[in-house]
Formats: sequence, C-alpha cells, structure tokens
Amino acid sequence: MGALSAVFGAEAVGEATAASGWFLENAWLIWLFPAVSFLLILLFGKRFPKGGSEIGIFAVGASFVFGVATAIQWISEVEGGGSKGAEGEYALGAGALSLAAEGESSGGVSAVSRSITWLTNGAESIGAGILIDGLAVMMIFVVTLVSLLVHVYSTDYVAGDRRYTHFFAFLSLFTASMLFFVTASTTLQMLVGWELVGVCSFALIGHWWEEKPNSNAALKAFFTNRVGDMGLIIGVSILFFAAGTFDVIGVNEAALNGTMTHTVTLAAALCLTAAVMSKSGQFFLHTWLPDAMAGPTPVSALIHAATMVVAGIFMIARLYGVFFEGYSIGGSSLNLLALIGGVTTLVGASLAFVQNDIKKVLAYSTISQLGYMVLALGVGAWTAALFHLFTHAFFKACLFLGSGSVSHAVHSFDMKKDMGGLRAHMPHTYRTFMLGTLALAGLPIFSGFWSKDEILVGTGGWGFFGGTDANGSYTIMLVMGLVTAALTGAYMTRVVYLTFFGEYRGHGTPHESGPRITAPLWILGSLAVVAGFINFPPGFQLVPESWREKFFQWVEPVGVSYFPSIKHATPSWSLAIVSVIVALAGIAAAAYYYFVRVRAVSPMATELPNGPTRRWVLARAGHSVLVNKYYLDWLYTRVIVGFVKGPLAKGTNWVNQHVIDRVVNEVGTRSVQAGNVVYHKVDQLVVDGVVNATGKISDASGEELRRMQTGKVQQYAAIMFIAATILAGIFIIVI
Amino acid sequence: MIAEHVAFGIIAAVMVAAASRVVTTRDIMHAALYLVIVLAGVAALFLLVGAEFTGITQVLIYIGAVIVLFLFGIMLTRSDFGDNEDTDYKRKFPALLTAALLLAVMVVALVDRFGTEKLPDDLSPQTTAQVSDELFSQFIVPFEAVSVLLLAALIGAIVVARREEGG
Amino acid sequence: MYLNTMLLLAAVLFCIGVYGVLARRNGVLVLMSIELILNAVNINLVAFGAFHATVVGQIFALFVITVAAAEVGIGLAIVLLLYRNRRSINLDQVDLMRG
Amino acid sequence: MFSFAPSLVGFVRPDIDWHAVAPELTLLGVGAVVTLLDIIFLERGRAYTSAMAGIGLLITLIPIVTLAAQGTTREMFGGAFVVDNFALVLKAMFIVVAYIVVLLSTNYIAEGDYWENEYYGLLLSAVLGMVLMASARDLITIFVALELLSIPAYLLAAWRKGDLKSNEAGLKYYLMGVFASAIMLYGMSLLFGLAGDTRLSEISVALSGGDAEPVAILGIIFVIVGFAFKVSGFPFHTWAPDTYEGAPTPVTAFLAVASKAAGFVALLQLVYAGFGSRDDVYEPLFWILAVGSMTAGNLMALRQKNIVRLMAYSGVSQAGFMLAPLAVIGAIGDEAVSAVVTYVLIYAAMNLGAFAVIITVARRTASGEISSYSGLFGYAPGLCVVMSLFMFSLAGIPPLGGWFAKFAVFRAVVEADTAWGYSLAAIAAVNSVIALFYYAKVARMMWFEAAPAQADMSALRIPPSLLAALGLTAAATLLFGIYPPAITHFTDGALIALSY
Amino acid sequence: MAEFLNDWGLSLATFLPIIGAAVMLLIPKENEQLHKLIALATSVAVAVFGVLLLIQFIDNDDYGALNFVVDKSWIDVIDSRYIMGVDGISLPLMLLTMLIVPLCVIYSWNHFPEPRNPKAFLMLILILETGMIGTFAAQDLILFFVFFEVVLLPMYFMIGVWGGENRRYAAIKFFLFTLFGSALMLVSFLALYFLADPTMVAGELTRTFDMRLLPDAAAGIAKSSQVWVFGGMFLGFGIKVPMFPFHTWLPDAHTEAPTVGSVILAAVLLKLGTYGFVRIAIPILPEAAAEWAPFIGLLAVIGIIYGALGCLAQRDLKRLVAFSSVAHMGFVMLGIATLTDFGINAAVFGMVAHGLITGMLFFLAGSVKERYHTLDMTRLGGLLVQAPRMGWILGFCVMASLGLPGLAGFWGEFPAILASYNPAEVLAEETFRSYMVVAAVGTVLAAGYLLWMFQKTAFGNPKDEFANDPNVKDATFSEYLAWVPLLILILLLGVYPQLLFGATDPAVVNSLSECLESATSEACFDAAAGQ
Repeated sequence: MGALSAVFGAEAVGEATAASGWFLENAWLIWLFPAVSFLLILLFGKRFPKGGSEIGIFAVGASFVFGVATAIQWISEVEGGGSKGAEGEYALGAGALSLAAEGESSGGVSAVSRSITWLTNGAESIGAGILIDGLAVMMIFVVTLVSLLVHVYSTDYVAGDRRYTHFFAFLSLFTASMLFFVTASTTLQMLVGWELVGVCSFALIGHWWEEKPNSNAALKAFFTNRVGDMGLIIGVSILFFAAGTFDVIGVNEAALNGTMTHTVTLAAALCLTAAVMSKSGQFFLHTWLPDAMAGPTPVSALIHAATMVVAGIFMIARLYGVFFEGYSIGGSSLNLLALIGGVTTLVGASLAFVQNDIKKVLAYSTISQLGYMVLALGVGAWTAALFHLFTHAFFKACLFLGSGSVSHAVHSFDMKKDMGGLRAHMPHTYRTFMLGTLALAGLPIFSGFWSKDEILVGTGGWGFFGGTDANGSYTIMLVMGLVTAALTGAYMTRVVYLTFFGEYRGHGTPHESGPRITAPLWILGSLAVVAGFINFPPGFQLVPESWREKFFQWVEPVGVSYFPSIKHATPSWSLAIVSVIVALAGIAAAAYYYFVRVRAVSPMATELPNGPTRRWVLARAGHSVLVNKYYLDWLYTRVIVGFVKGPLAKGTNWVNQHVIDRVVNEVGTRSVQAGNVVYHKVDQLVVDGVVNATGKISDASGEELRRMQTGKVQQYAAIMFIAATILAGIFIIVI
Repeated sequence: MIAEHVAFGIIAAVMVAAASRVVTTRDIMHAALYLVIVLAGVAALFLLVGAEFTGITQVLIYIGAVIVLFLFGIMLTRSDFGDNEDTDYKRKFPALLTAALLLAVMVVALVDRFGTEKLPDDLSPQTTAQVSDELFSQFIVPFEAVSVLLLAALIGAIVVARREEGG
Repeated sequence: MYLNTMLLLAAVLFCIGVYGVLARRNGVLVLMSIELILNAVNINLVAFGAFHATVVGQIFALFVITVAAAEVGIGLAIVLLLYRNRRSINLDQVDLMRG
Repeated sequence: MFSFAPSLVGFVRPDIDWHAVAPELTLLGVGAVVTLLDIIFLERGRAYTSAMAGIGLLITLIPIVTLAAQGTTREMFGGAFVVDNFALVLKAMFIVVAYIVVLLSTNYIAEGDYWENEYYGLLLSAVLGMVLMASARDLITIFVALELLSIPAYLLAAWRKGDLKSNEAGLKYYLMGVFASAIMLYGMSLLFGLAGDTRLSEISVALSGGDAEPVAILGIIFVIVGFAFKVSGFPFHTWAPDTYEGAPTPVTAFLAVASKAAGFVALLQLVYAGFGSRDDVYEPLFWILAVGSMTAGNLMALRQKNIVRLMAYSGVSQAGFMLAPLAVIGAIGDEAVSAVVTYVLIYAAMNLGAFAVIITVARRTASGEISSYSGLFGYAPGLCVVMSLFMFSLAGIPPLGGWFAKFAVFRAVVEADTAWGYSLAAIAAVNSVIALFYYAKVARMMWFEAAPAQADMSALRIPPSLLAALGLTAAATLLFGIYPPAITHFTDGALIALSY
Repeated sequence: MAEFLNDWGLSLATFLPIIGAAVMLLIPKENEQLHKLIALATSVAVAVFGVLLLIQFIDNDDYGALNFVVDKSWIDVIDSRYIMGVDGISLPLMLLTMLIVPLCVIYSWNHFPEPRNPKAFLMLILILETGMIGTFAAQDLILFFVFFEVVLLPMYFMIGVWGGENRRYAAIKFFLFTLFGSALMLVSFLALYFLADPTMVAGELTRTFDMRLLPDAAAGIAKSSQVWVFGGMFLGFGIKVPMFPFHTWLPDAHTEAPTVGSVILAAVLLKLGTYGFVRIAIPILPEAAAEWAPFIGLLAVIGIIYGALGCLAQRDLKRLVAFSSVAHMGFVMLGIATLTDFGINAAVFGMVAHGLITGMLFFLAGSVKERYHTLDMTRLGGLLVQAPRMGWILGFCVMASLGLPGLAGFWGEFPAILASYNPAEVLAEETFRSYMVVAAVGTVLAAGYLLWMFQKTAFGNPKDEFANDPNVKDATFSEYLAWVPLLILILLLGVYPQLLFGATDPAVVNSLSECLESATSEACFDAAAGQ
C-alpha cells in the first residue's frame, strides 16, 4: 500500500509530517467514517439530492485520505526507524511512537496497537482495537481506493435503481466492515469483521431480490460462508485457549515460541483453513462465488474481486505464525494450504474457459487468482502473496468494472449473444480492459507480471536452474502455477475476442459509458500497469537499488516476535522468461483459434461451427502450411481446446455443477428433509406424542376408575369393607 | 363355671343361627323377629358378664324401641310380607367372600392376641351406680352431646319423614 | 371363661352383619343388618370392659346403643322418604348419580 | 332417697371448667334459640333465622378468642377433653366455615322453600359436633362428636325432599356413614380392649413397645378407615361424588369443607395422641391412602362434566394431599400437624369460595354442568376472576393460598428425609400437575369459550350474603397466599402441638 | 435519593405494576383509553425506576455483590424471608423486563387481539411484570418460587383468551408443563432447606432459604443427595427454558399466543429457567452441577440441532421463530453447562440478546399476521416490496438472530461455543469439545433456516392474493415506537458488549464455586465439603 503513497507521495507529504503518529494511532477513524455514513444513508439518505451517494463518497473519500496519511506515516516509520535502512527520501520526521507498541521489536518495526476493553469475562478484559502495521496499511489503501472508485462508478451504474440509496448504504457498511476487519487487533474482531462483510455480500448479491435466482445466490453465498465460519469460530476458540488471548500478536507469538503444541497449532490452522476456503472461494467451497455474480457489477468488483474475497488471504497473512508452524511450511515440499491453492488455481482457470457470461469468466478467474495467493502463502512466499493481492485488486477491479461498463451498454452479460466488436463503440472501456487483461495474463511491465513471478519464485521449485533459497521446494506448485499462467492468458484472450472483436451481435447501438464510469476505469487501468513497480525484485538491475523491494520493506514485518522468520527466495531471470513464454503460448493459442480461425468463419461467429473435434482438426490440418503454425494449431485444438476446454474443462465443469455444487444444494435439501423428518416424525409423533399419550392414559385410567363408581350404594359398601379387610390383612401379614 | 360355659354356648349358638336367618330369610317380618332373638341374646350375654345396666338398657332400647321402629318402617313402606324374591341380590358370592375374608382376618388377629386370655373368674356385676358415677363425671360432655344428638335426630327425622303439606 | 369366646362370637356376628348389608336389597333389611354389626361391637365393648374390670366398656356400649337408636331412626326416615318418592325401597334402584 | 346415699360415695362431682366449654355451650344456646324461634314466632320468624344463626356463630367466636387470649391449655376429665391451641384454632375455623355456609344458605334455602329453622338448627348441631371434636381426646368423645356432626349432615343431604337426587344423596351418605362408623367402632372396641381405657393417652401407652400385634393393627386400621371415609380418601370416597351432586349445594360445601376438616381433626388427634408409637402401622397406611387418593381423585376428576362432581373428586385428591403429612408424622411430629392444619384452613377458604361461585352461577344457569360456565367472562367478569382465583388456588398456583398449603405438605414430607417421604413428594408433585388440568378446564370454559347463543347475557346480580361469602373467601385465599404468616401464625408446629 | 433507592427502589419497582393493575380493576372496562394510559404510565414508571436503579447501581459500583438488598421477615415459620436484591446477573434481565413491558403496551395500543378487552389484557401484562421482576430480584428460594409461579396464570389466560385457533390446547400445555417442573423444583428447594447445614441468621442458628447463604450451607450435603436435589431443579428450570426434550410446549404456546404474549414469553419468561440455573442451581450445588453438566450440555446441543431441524420443517413463520428459541436456548444452556465464567457470562448475554431479538421477531411476526392474516410462508413473499421498512427490520433481526457479529446475538452464541472448548476443569474436555463442534454446526443451520425464512417472506414479489391488498402497509407509528428501542439495543450491545459483560462478569465470577476448577468431581466435592 505504501506503493500508492509513493505515487501520491508528493501531495500527502505535507499533511503527514505535521501529524506524525496521529493517523497511526487513530486508524479506527478510517472505518468509523463509512460506518457513520452507513447509518446516515440508511436514515436520511433518501432526503439528500443524490440519494445518499454523496455521503458515501465523502466518507470513503475521507477514509481514503486518512488511509493514505496513515500509510505515509507508516512508511516514514519504516524508512526512518526501521532496520532496513531505506533512504531519507520518505523518512519524513520519523517521530518515535509514544504509544503502546506491542510485539517485541528485535530490529524490526513494531506494529501500532491500541485497544479498549470490549468485554470482560472471568475478570479478564478482552480488548478491541487497532493493529496497524504494513499489512494493515496496505489493505486499508487497497480497500479505500477501490471502494472509492466503485462508489464513483456506481453513481452512474446503478443510477435510477429503485434501491439506489440502499445500495450505497451497504457499500458504506461493507467498506466499514472490511476496514474494521483489516485493522483488527484481535482474532475476535477479525471474526466480527469477517462475518459482517459476509452479510454485506449477502445483501448486495441479493440486491435485486425480486428474482428468485438472485436471492438464492445470496443465500448460497451466505450459507457457504457460514460453513467456513464454523471453522473460524472453532479455530479462534482453539487459539484463544491455547494462547490465552485473542490478541493477534499474542496468538502469533504463542504459535511461534512453542507455547502451543504443534497439534493444537495444526488443529487451529486446519479450522481456519476451512474458513479461508469458503470466504476466499477455494476449491471445493468456491461454488458460491460465480453465483454471487448475480449482484450488481460494482459489487462484484469491490467485494467479490478486490477486497472481501481476499479476507481469507489477509487472515492467513495476519495469523501467519499459526499457519507457518501448523503446516510446517518451512523446509517442506507439500502442504495442505499450498495444495488447496494449487488445485483452486487450476480448477478456476479451466472453468473460466467454458463460461459465456463475462462476469462468470472473471469470477472463475478470481477464484484462480485467489488460489494463486493461497498457494503463495502455502509455500511461504508471504510478500509475494500480498503483493499479488495488491496488484490483483487493481487489475481485477478494472476488469470487472470494464465488464460492467460493457453490460451497461449492451444490457447483458452474455458474451456470445450480445457482445462482439465493442472495441469500436467503447474505446475507453476497451483500452482499460486490455490493460487489465495484460496485467492478469502476467505479461512483463504490467503489474500482474511482477507479483506472479514472485510467487513462482517463492515456490522454490525452480531449483534445477539454480537455487533460490526459498522456504521449501514446492515443485508441484510451480508446475500448477505455470499451467495456470498459460490458461489465464488463453481464457482472457477468448474474453477479449468475444467481447471487443468480431462484430456486434446484440441489439441496438452500444454507447461508451459516461465519465463517472470511465474515470475509475482509467485509474484502475493505470494502476494495473504501474502497481507492480513498487516491488522490483532485489536483483533487478534496471532500476536503482533504492527502488527495489519497497513493498517488501513496507509491508512485511521482519524481525518481530509475532512473525515467523521466513526465507526470501532469490529471483531468477530464467524463471521469469519461462513464465512469460508460457503465458504467451496460452495467449497465442487462443488468439490463433479466435482471431484467426473463428474470425475466418464469420465476424459474428463465436466458436467454430463443428466444434473442436479430432476429425475436424485432422481435416483442417492438411491445409496448414507452416509446421510451426500447425503445431500451435494442434497444440491448441488438441491440447488446450480439445482437451482442456473440451473434456477436461467440461468434465471439471460437470463435476463442479453436478457434484460440488450439487453437494451444496443437497446439503440444503437434505437438511430441510431431515428437518421435516425430525419435526413430523420425531417431534410431533414421539416427543409430543409421549406427552399427549400421558394425557390419554390419564384419561383412560380415569375412565376405568370411574367404572367403580356405579351409583349402587352397596357396591360402594363392598369396596369399603373389602378395602378395609385387605388393608388390614396385608398389614397383619407384612408387619 | 360350667353353667356359664353351657349358657354361653347355648346363647351363642342361638344368636349365630338367628343372625344368619336375619340376613337370609326372605320374609321381612321373620327377619325382624329373628333380630329380636339376636338382640335378646346380646342382652343375655351382657348379663352373663355382669353388665347388668347395659343388658337392661339393651332390652329396653332395642327390643322396646328399635324393633318397634323397624316394624313401623316395614309397614309404612308397605313391604310385602311373606316369602319375597326381591329381598336379596341374586349374586351373593361377593358378599359372602367379603364377610368370610373379614372374619378370617378378625379371627387371626383375635386368636393371636387374646387366645389364652380369660375373663376374671369373679365377674361381679358392675352396678348401675358405678356406671352412672362414671358416666356423669368422666363422660358428662359426650353425654350432653348425645342428648343434643338425639334431639337433632328427632327433629331431623320428623322433618324428613313428614309428608309435606299438599305434597 | 375365655375372653375370646365372646370376641369370636362378636366377630361372627359382625361378619354376618356385613354379609347382610351387602347381600340384602331391601333398605329395611340392610338397616337390620347394621344392627347386627353394632351389636357385635357392643359385645366386644362389654367383654373388654369385663376383662379390664372397668365400667367404661359398658358406658361406651351405652353410647353406642343410644347412637344406634338415633341412627336407625333417621335411617328409617330416609328410607321412608325414598319410599314416598319412588314407591320402592330396593337400594339397587337408587343410582341416578354415578360415574 | 337415703338408700341411694351409699352408692353415691363413688361419685365425685366433675370439676368443670366452664370457660373451657363456653364455646360449646354458646353454640348449644344459639341452636336452641334458633329452634325455639320457629316454635314461638312461626312463620314470622323465618326471615330472622339465618341472621340469628350467623350472629350466633359469630358470638361463639368470643369465648374462643378469650380462651386464646389466656393461652393456657385446659384439660378436663383426665385428659379426655382438652382445650389447647390446636383445638382453638380448629374451633374457630369450624365456626367461621359454618358462618360462611350460613351465608351461602340464606338465599338458597329461603328461595328453595325448604324447612328453614330446622335447617339451621341441624347445621348448628353439626357444628357443635365439630367444635367438640376439636377438643376430644378420648374414643367415646370422638365417637359421639363424630355422630353428632354426621347425623344432622345425613339429614341435610336429603333436605330437598322432593328431589330424587337429594334423597339418593342422603341415603348413600347415611348408609356409607353408618358402615364406616361401624368399622370404626369395631376398631375402637379393639383399641379399648388393648388399653382398658378410652383416653388416647392411655391407648398410646398400651400400643407402644415391641412389634405391632395383629389386633392393634386391626384396630388402628379400622379406626383410620372410619375417618378415611369422613375425609373421602380413596377407596372410601365413593359416597362423596354422589352425595355432593345430590345434596343441596350449601350442604355440599359444608360437607366438603367442615365435615372433611372434622375428619382430619379426628385423625390428627388419634394418630398424634393415640397411635403415636405405632408409626410402623399407620405411616405406610397413610402413604397408600394419600397416594391413592390424590391419584385416583385426580384421574377421575379429569372425566367429570358436572362441576360439583368435579369438586368432589378434586376433594378426594386434596384429601390425598392432606393425608400426605400423616404418612411422615412419626418422623416429624408437630410439623406434620402444622402442615395438615395449614392445608385444612387454606382449603376451607378456597373450597368454600368455589362453592360460593357455583351457587351463584347456578342461580343463573340452573345447571351443574361445567359447560354451562361457558362465556361467564362475558356476563360476570368479576365472578369469573374470583372463580379462577379459587380454581388456581386449589391447583396450588402462587401467589394464591393453595400454593402455601401444598408447600406446607411438601415441606413436611421432605423434612422426613426418608425414601417414603421423597417418593410421596414426587408423586404429589406429579399429581399437582394433573390436578391443574381439570381446574384449568373450568377456567378455560369461563374465559375462553363463548356463551351459548341464546344465553342471558345481562349482568348477574349477586345477593349480598353471597357477595359477602365470596368476598371473605377470596380475600382469605389471596391473603394466605401472599402473606402466609397470616396463617402460619396460627399453625406453627410448636404452637399447635396437641396436648394429651 | 440514594438511600431511598437502596431501601425501597426494588420493592417499589416490583409491586408498582400490581398497583397499577389494582387501579385499573376499579375502572369500568368501557373506559378503554384510560386503561391504556394507566397501563402505559405504570409500565413507563417502572421503566423509569429501572433507569434510576441502574444509575444507582452504577453509582454503588459493586456489580458482583447484591445491591438494593431488602431483608424483612416474611414466613418465619419456615424461615423464609422477604429478601430482594440484584447483582450484575439479575439486573440486566430485570431491566430487559422493564423495557419489554412498556413496549408491549405501546405495541398493543391499536392492536388488541380478539376478543379485545384492553382492561383485562393490560392488567394481565402488568401482573406478569410484577412476577417477572420479582423473580429476578428474589433472593429467597420461596420468594423466588412464588414469583416464578405468578407469571403462569396471566400467561395462561393471555394465550387462552387472546390466542389463535388452537389456543386451549396450547395454553393448558404450557401451564401443565411448567407446573410439573416447578412442583419438582419446589421439592428440591425443600430438600435443600432440610439437608443444608443450619446457618447463622440474625444471631440464631437456623435453616434457611436464603440464596446468599445456601452455597456455603449446602456444601455439606452428601453428594448423592445433591445430585438428586439438582435433578429436581433441573426439571423445573429445564422445562421452563425449555430444553430438549421438554420443549414441546413452546412451539404451541408461541404459535397460539397473541403477539405481545409471544414477545413476553420469548423475551423474559424463558429466561426464568436459565436464570434459575445460573442463580440457584449452580452456585448452590456446584458439585452436583459438575455431575449433571455433561448431560445438560448434551441436551443443549441436541436442542440446538433439533431446534434448527424443527425450524427447517416449518411453514408457519411464528412456529419457526418458536423453534428457533429452542435452538438459541440450547446455546445458552451449553454456556451454562460449561460451568465456566466465560460460558455463564455468555449465557447471561445470550438470555438478554435472545430476549431482544426473538422478542422483535415475534413483534414482526405479529405485524405480518395482522397485515396478511396468515403466517404461512408459502403464501407470503415480497414483504420488502410492500413494506420495505418492515422487511429490512426483519432482515436485521434475522441477522441478529443467526448470531451475526456486531449484533447482540453473537455475544451469546460465540462465547458459549468458545467456552465449551475449555469447560471447567472438573468436566471432561473431550465431551465438551464434541459439543462445541455440534454447536458450531448449529450456527450454520441457524443461518440456513433464518435466511430461508427471510427469503420466503421478504424477497421476491408479493403473491397475487396480496399484491393489491390495501391492508398491507409499512410499519406504523406505534410499531416503530415499540421496536426502535429494541433495535437500538440489539445494535448497541452487539457493538459494545462490555455494556453487559461489564455488569455480569463480576457477579458470575462470584457465583462460581472454586471447586469447579478441581480435577475431578470427587475432588471438587471433597474441596467443598472441607470448606
């Protein structure tokens, strides 16, 4: 995040100097603004001329300004007082922090932590507060910036919606929750923020709840997340009792210094992983995320691409001590976290192929990229993961907002039916979308390249081209990452072709969106290009040394007791080149298929008429002149299209829709059925039945006794005499 | 002593026989007359054990008053004299069983406790004076209460049994 | 003379009386059976009085005799009332109320 | 004349404490006045009889209060007649209950064109029997008191001469009463035979020690059976529903409350003073009676459609509760007496109240069916509330008096700290729930059900005497529940322990 | 003022409603407006008293101990005294009562259910209030019992007279169940009284029902007896809670009760049971509690799952909310069963939160019923379209109910789960950890049924039959007035739970016996006996 303060540094410097540590100490204001804004919009929004959106924009803007100020203060801390010895360039009045600084600082810069008593239990107070360090600052920056842009974008995008005000209210609430989450100083607070963002997601996915599918999607999202939350709740509980505190720093320290046994740490890590899987759309709890595209597009951009879904990544990063120890990441070659990330990234990328809905492509792409981040964390490449989070936020938001801009024009998300050739109609959208695509595909210069490359380096799987000094040797992960890189290039090429090239297949004439939409697009598009520059690799000789690894210096807490001592892999030119080639190969294959072959059929065409069958491939092959070309064609049609897009992707899709998604639905259906059985058979028949039967038996025995009462006085007398006799007889015998 | 035993034996036998007839005869007048025999037997037993005042009272009240009441009752209710099917229930076994069980229990209890006890040999008559001394000192309160009781019974019986004017 | 001879006689009378009240259908006959029972009690009382050489037994018996007389009186009054309303003194017909 | 002198030597003029017997004498006087009134004034006196009886009863309270004020225990005739706190409390209760019954009867008897003066005369003589019972500490006095209170009651039950049901009620009550007293007398004769004396204190001595002899068992059981009939304990309760239903309702109230209370008074005296040491016999017996009564009474009450029969079975069940402390009286002594008396007093208030409502409602509906209470809330909300008060008090719901009664019983049986005690408590707890069911049924009918379409919905006019009765009983029911010391002040175990 | 409040405040607050009811008794029922005003004035006065007490409570600054203690003689013969007092556990519940009642009166203003009769209806509410406040304030077992039972009758009538179709059955079922439990509970109280050691009271060695003294006095009771005594209380309180399998009265009672009745039932009455555990059963008999706790915990988690499954099968909105109470009270009981300060704090919080949230849900259900004349969820839909404010309030409450952090429900649920990870030393960890997992599954199911309910009622478009129904309008003024305080509290407590935990914690810590930290229940017993 410090990255952006580098960009905006010049303006922000003046303010920050005067305030010194004030913004760091009072970072809680950052989430308070949107929180207040939420209430204001909810209560009074409709009375404002712009339906409350201005309040939201103002609040998020304020948060953004504060966030930037905080970032600047933090950077100045790091650069000035830190051990990494940055130049004086940013060291603006590195005033010593006078407030409680937790986490024994052994050469590193300690986080700023303030808290109040939130609740008392067992005469111990449990705090709530802020924990501001590089990670938090980075997240604040990303969240406030994307949120601000999405706010602006939305004023146009959802203009005229019947629940315009409500939409902005929830955007504010979401922003507040997310900021609360990332500044949380305790796991308990994180839990709170975690669930709150889930609710906002629920409310915004279901924004158009008149349609059943939308509300179903909202429910599904919430429900799936709730399953993961179970893990979070249990994990937090385990950590609380193992570490004796909810404090993030305390928990990490306990995990690292051996206070917790390995078993406990592992159990906690496993539970938390479940939470991550649902929140960050990891395989196999990812199915809610594509459905969540039912929400308005700005929401998808903000929540389901840039911020909320990375909450899981953030949590792993926050509690990295627990995960690092629990999964024994260091010195290993495989662990659950990396595996989940790897599988997810592959599954996501292959699924992105078969979608016709542009947003669903992006959704699966997001899943895939989130898998990348988890993979990175799983292999110990902490900074790389967060750097990717950082860059991904911009380019994926850019892509989503771009797709929104498109749909705004064509009133549809279906690429095959209603798009094509939009390049001419929507130049701004097209250009920014291309920037995002290139960044996502990981081509050099663009931000995605830098972060993706760092992840690949971090796997440590490139050992046979020269040691990289990584945390382990996760060769499988490296392979997965490379395959994904190729797939990513391919599916994005497909999207670009179907959307912007060929001829328009929809109705009417699409128009470019207004400035409130294009301006955010350009900002994000630019960021998609430059965001990668703040973390040039250490060995990157093209820039001065002081420009390298800034992100690492600002964000990663080195040398503090609450963060594991992880190794940092040495970058390798060879790997970078290989990864670029792989990505290019994917792009090229797809480009050949669409730009050459499909286009040749008709500008209106979206696929080849006969479909990618082997017989067809062989027939066309005879006409090919260039071996090279043939080879690519073959590669693409047989391997990528014929296999990946065909059986594999379709198969995955089938599994996805019929098995995994089905399981989710089945769980729901079965629960309801179980409920029915329990209620109708057990509760009403057995439990209630016993009660009613008791009544009936009482009634019946009353009736029997009543028969004694015949009305005949001598029978009464007989009863009396016999009873007296028998009583006396029995007593005489017994006593 | 022997005489006493013999006398008791005869009286007892007659009483049991008469009592059995009281509860079995189908002629209601006969039942009343058998009852007289039983009551007389009781009076005789009282005299036999020296309870002379009680014995005489027994004769006076029971045979003199109660039996007459019964006869009035029989006549006022216009019961059929002579052999009457209607006096008893058809099924007598439960009643018999009850009585027999009760008797068994009583006999067991009595034999257990009083099996060997004898009455004092000298059954000197307890004089009326003794009785009245005791009655009017120790038992003056119940005595007075009984007088109220009799009065209440009298009034009540009259009210209940009286034919209502015009009714 | 054994105390028990008296007591057992009383017991027999008592049980005959019990039999009577249960087996007899006619109201007046039931009342007669009651007299048997009460006389059995009196025999007991007098016998015990003699046994303990106390007049209290007699006095108790006197009270019983008196009360019995009163009871028979009102018993007959009630039977009479019944007869007047029903023209019958068979007890088994008196079962308007039951259950 | 002189010839009699020697025989008079044995006679010692009994030392009679006139103060001690003042309540009985006053009552006797009142009864005489009421009876004479009719003879002297004939028809003209009619209007005053009930007032006379009521005032007379209140006057009778005076000597009771003065006796209580002196606070000394008085004994006469070698302990055969005792005036202690126990006796005074219960005498006072009998008088007050009788007063309320008079209030209940005033309109009923006058409007029913029954025999009035005799009615009150008989009522007063029955009350005399009860008052006497409270002081009786020997078998003969107990027997006579019992008969004195029973014989007028037999007649009162049959008071509606033209009504077949009333006849039947009287007949059944009479016959069962006589059978029961026969059994009881036989038991008494055996006890007398064992002790050679009729005073309870002597009997207690004779019974104590060693194993229980069969004769003693027989005697004890027969005597208790006789009174179990009086308190309508299962299985000696059979007369109660039929008699209650057939008898004039004020008489039913009298039987259900006063007569039952008298039975308990006698039982307490007999057990506490007479059978004291033979707890191995009577405790299991009372346990059986208590459990049987509360359970059978409840179960049968569930099936009733007539309100008075329901009250009868409820009475059986309540008797079970009152019998419960007797099942542990050997272990806890005074406390059991206190519990029973507490229960009896509270029961008197709430049960009389319930009957007052029944009488009031019957004036409108002329029916005893529970279904005739439907829609009562519509035309007599006040009455409805008061009836609910009594019903739920009978069910033992705080803060109505009944809860404390039940509480006292629970407390007593738990205090014994024996398996028998705890099991009894548990059974009683379950039964108090079952009981609620039928009490609530009445409440439900009044509150929840709409009145039949053609019902007279005009506001119900309640005659002043009934209103007074309702007010007194309702106030007492509430007071006892909210401020139990109002009752424990009189029934404290130490205070009320019987003298013998 | 302070002195007055300390001495008289509690009693006045308790009996003020009864006085109000008595005044109403004297006014003819035709004068409806006056009745409403009196009821409102009384309940508001009580609430004001509550606030004054709260201020004084804070001023006294001794949350762990009893405040406002009144100790007067009452039933001397059984050593039962009129002892009132509140500490941090009871005060929140008492205030909750004082808040809910005026809101109910306000809500009723124009909503009297058939057959109307505001006089009787409002009087019953006021009587209920006395009973409820008294229960939370009583510090003598017998006094507690009396108040505990006082609430039965008014509620019985409320359900029976103003209830729905099946009201007779529901009313009697409610009554019978509760009475059954409380009868056995009374037996247990008595056993406690007799078994506990005599204690010094006013310079005299005597038996006592004083809750303050009993924890020490009861320490000497043989363990087997303790377990039995606890069993009786368990039934009494457990039925009231209600715990599985004694819950069957609850859905019926809730479904049939009039709105206000349901609200009071859910908000306060159910708490009497759990309060009993926290206040009486566990502090007095900790050793027996340790024996029972695994069993209670088991029933609690069964209740959580069972309630949730029951909800999933419902078509009736109100019945669903009722079943959800079974599940929620399961969390409360789970918290209690852990026997830790953490768990019990959670339980107390859960009680308050459930009171606010479920109370609100019942209010909403009532308003829905009033508008649509049905609660069948297959017929409802599109509430958000027709009554958007109400719809969102429903959404808010649904979120609160499913334990969303930031709202009150979370602080009852999460700490309970948390605590069951680490129950009191004396309990088996493994058992409770498995309970924890089951309870966590319960949170998922809760989300399931609540959201499903919300989707069916609020989302989508209104069904044809109601699409143009003029009856269906948004929340009215009186509804807002009744709801807003609850909503604010739900939010406030959710955001800053210390408001409540701060009060409960000292009291909870005081109430827990140290022996629960012993390794085994035998050791626990020995430790207690040795004290």
